[in-house]
Amino acid sequence: MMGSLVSYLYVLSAVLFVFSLKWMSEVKTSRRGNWAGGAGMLIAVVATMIAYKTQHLDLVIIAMVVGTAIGIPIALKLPMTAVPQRTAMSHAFGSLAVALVGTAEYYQRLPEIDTFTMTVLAAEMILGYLTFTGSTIAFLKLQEMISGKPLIYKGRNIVSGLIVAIALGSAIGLIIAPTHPYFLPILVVAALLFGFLLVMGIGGADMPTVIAILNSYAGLSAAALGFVLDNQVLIVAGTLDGASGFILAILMCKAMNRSFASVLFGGFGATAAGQGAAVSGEIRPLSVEDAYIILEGASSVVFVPGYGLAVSQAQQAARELGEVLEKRGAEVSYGIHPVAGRMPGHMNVLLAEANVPYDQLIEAEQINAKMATTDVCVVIGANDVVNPAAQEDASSPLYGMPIIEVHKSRTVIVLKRSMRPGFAGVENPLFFKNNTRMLFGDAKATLQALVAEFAEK
Amino acid sequence: MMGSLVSYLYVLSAVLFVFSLKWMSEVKTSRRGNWAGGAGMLIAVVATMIAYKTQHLDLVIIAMVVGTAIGIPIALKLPMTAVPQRTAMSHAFGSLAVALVGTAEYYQRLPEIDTFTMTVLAAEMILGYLTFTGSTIAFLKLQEMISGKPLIYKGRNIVSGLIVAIALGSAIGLIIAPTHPYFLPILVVAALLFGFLLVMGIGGADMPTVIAILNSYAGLSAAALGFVLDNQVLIVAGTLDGASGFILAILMCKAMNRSFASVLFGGFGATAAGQGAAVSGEIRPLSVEDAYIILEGASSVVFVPGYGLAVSQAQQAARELGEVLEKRGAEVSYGIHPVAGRMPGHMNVLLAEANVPYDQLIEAEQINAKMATTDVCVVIGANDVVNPAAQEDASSPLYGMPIIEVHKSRTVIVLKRSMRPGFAGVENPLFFKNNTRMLFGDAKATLQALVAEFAEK
Amino acid sequence: MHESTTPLSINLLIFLLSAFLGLGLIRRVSKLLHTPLMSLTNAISSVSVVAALIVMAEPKNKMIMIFATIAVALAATNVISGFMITERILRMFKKDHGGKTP
Amino acid sequence: MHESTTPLSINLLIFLLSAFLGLGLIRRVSKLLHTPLMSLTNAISSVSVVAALIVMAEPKNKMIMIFATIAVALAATNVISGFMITERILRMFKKDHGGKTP
Ligand SMILES: NC(=O)c1ccc[n+]([C@@H]2O[C@H](COP(=O)([O-])OP(=O)(O)OC[C@H]3O[C@@H](n4cnc5c(N)ncnc54)[C@H](OP(=O)(O)O)[C@@H]3O)[C@@H](O)[C@H]2O)c1
Ligand SMILES: NC(=O)c1ccc[n+]([C@@H]2O[C@H](COP(=O)([O-])OP(=O)(O)OC[C@H]3O[C@@H](n4cnc5c(N)ncnc54)[C@H](OP(=O)(O)O)[C@@H]3O)[C@@H](O)[C@H]2O)c1
Repeated sequence: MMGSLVSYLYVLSAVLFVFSLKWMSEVKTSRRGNWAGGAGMLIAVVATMIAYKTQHLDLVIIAMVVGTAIGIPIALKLPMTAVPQRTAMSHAFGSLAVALVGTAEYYQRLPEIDTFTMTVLAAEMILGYLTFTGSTIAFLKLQEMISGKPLIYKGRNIVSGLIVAIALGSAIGLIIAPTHPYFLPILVVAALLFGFLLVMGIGGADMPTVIAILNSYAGLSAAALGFVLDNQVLIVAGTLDGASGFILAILMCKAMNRSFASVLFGGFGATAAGQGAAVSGEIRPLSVEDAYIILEGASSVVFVPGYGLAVSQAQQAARELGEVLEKRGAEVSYGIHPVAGRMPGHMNVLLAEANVPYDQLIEAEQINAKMATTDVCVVIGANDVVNPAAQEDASSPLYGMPIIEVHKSRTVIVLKRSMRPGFAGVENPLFFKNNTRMLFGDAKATLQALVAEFAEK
Repeated sequence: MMGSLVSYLYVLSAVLFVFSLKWMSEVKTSRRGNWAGGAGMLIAVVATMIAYKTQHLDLVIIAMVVGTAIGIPIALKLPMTAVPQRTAMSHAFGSLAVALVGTAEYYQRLPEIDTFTMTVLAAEMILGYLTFTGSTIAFLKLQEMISGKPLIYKGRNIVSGLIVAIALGSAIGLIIAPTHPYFLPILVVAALLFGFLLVMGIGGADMPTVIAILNSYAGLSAAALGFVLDNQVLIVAGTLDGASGFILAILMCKAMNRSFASVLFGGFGATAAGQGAAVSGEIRPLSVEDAYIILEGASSVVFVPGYGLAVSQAQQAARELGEVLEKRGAEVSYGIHPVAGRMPGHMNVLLAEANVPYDQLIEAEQINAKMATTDVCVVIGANDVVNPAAQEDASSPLYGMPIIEVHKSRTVIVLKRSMRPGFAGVENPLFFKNNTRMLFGDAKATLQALVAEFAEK
Repeated sequence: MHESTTPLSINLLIFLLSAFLGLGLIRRVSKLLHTPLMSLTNAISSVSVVAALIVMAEPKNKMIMIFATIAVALAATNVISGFMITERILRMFKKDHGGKTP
Repeated sequence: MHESTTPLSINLLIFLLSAFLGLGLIRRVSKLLHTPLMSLTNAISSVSVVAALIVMAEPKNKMIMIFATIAVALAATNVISGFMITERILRMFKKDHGGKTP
């Protein structure tokens, strides 16, 4: 009844994973949380190696060395702007691992597999393989190695439906006749294909949500393996991970005012291509010198960063300008929209990288409360998240999405390269407002030029 | 591997208990939460009766009928002011049940009891029996059938220490020699005695915290039985309950600015008898007519209820006065201190009983923010929770406790019967402030007289 | 569940998960509801009736049977009165003047 | 844990408790930390390395062994890079100008 030492190590590991997430809730304890997670993982691995004495220690060691050799450079060299892509890539890795284990376990158990095990294994393999191709496509799209546009063709729904039917059919086949040699390969191919088509069919703007959902799938597959292998640490850790992806996806949907279902089943319908009322009017471009004069006289400035900040790697330059303004007595803060950039928390990470203290990073609601008394808003490569159509134009696809209300400040300076729309492909009436000035050019170059202006004078 | 139907019923029951607490977090879903809890209990009982076909169905039915026959009248007739006592009493019932089951299980298992089982059983019995006498004393104190004063005598610590030693000693004896006939009776008597002395030694003011801790013990004993009987529904429900008592005790301690340890080990030291700076000055008594005139001219009134409201059952009268004032255009709200009364949430329940809508019940922090702009505060039988010594007098035992800052409003009218101090036994400088008027008399009678004044004019 | 014995480590895991879960859930309960929360958890803690029923299934002697029977009666009292009082208290909470409970 | 099989109902209970717990915990994570949260959970999800190690312990044939070995390597990559990147990101969060991480 007392069980083995190993089983207690598993309990310890599970508890450490719980603490890991608990501590992750605030900055102060977050690093401890990360270490707790690492310790939990180490203990789980060691316990497993003790409990299941492997016949192939050499292979295990080689595999781990290879994994470490690949993992360390990724971790050290990765630019912060590439975090979304790397998350997608690692989901691809993780889900492939899960899928391969599921497949291996299937062959291991043959020829006797009970119905329950086979059902869980089939579900696990479908999830695993579809997450693999899906994450790979997400990676390619985010890395802009393929177009972010949703792949739309006639009969798309029929094709997708057919593939799902094949995948489910072969799963049922496996459950009825686990030893039949054809069902598994069919299942694998169908799942791979489905993942591919699913994510190909989703527009770039939904990619972060898709990644969160795929994260959830990866966790659930691990939990499923836990059921098959009767391993509780897999169940606990996998489920915690599944919950995390799920919640993040929901939060993102809320921040974008989209229904969860519309993303979840996104593969079956194209992202509403931007329409909304046509916007026209005069735009007021600005030179760097004029912008300098406006900023020089401002006593409160709010920076609103968006995806363009990441593209042009302008975080350092933004911080420098902020510091210059602060030294001249202005109050400087950063308004962070929850879905600015390409993943949740993206802007926080980039600005933290540039040494902006995190108490200057203000969430949308709070910064909006201060907008009316703000002298200048500097929009750095943000577009959709400051689009007033979300509040003003009921026909806009963005309508209802919470935004940062820069248009309510006294003056808005928008830093971008052109009049091209943002991720959602929607026109932005902000650019035509009376209090808006457009400062065209690469965000980083523009910011550096502004800093230079201040240095000169 | 699929297990029996009963084991799934247990899982369902555990999940229902989780939902029960989840839904209890807000008023809107709270009734659903209560029903979920009831359903969880019903399922657990039914599943157990299916799984363990009893030889004594007749006895089970008789016991349940008796329990129901006692339970229903308690539930229906209990005045809301007596809720704290009833909680104490039902903890006494529950812990006696747990203790008896533990004892029965001990005899059932004799003569072979492994060390682990015996350890858990011994701990469970100690917790159960001490909670029984402790809760009984708490009940008697709250019902004022015995004095609320802590029982203090010379050598108290030595006696308590001795009894603890005997209880632990006999527990160790049982673990080493489970079949020895004397250890169990000694353990039972020592635990009973310890619970008695523990709570006798604690002052009335700490009674609610003690009840919460005893609640926690009752839950933990149930969880311990779950380990012994290998029953997961007991583990889950017992642990949830244990967590609840624990958190409530901590929240109460915070609200009273006392350390958790000082209450937990309260039995070994008397509650700091109220001292603090001597207070003197002039008090300004008021007649009902004068109070009428003050209230008549007020445009914002905050009622601050305390234990005296419960004693005099003045909740209806308070609501009536509130409505009269509202009809005359005044803004009326109720400032609720977390430890006003004799149990957490006590005031909320009483006022809800009197049909005060719960959005008029404002928590301490928020109401304090409005104090400076409040015309009149009517303190209805509250004392400690409005004692400004908590902020002004570092030598006061209440110093540091968050209070409702009625003294910051323009005029304070205090309804109480005398100048006697409140539960903590500390003098209240509020009564001597320039803006305070004392309106002596039973709270209910006074409020009714005020309502009558308004009706006449 | 009574056919086989679960390893202690698994029960421990269930205990720990429940404890974390309970601490998180209770922390989020509105202060408004602390009294009904106490009566609800009080009722839930009488899940020990399950333990009493198990012991009563095949008692070895009279005394065990009597103890368990008393325990069932006591726990049943708590269950009934606990849930009913909670219901009574919760019915009192109303949002609007004279409005009905939601 | 591998000596005996746990009843499915118990594993289901553990799954459900973990799910409730996870939903509660993640909800409370500050928005500031959503990116490191993603990389952390990404690393944690590679707990599947445990599954790969179990399968690899006594593989019936070469293919199973190869699959499992690849899985270990992939999962190990994620574990290492996941925790390290999270650490790197978290080190960047500073409260004061030029101040050190707490
Ligand atoms: N963060 C998330 O978690 C998340 C999740 C799901 C969806 N999304 C979606 O992603 C979008 C995020 O909005 P956003 O406002 O951050 O970005 P956005 O709407 O995509 O706009 C980015 C803007 O940056 C400009 N830009 C690009 N490169 C630049 C450079 N080098 N210098 C200066 N400007 C540059 C672009 O304009 P030019 O080309 O004219 O320069 C573009 O208009 C939203 O639609 C959101 O719904 C985000
Ligand atoms: N609520 C909880 O969860 C909890 C938990 C732990 C401890 N406590 C303690 O309990 C105390 C609660 O503070 P509190 O301000 O509510 O009460 P309090 O400090 O005990 O004062 C109650 C006051 O009501 C007056 N009173 C009694 N009967 C009355 C009647 N019929 N009509 C009018 N007035 C009457 C009493 O004065 P007269 O005798 O002069 O009338 C007394 O001063 C605090 O010390 C708190 O720490 C509460």
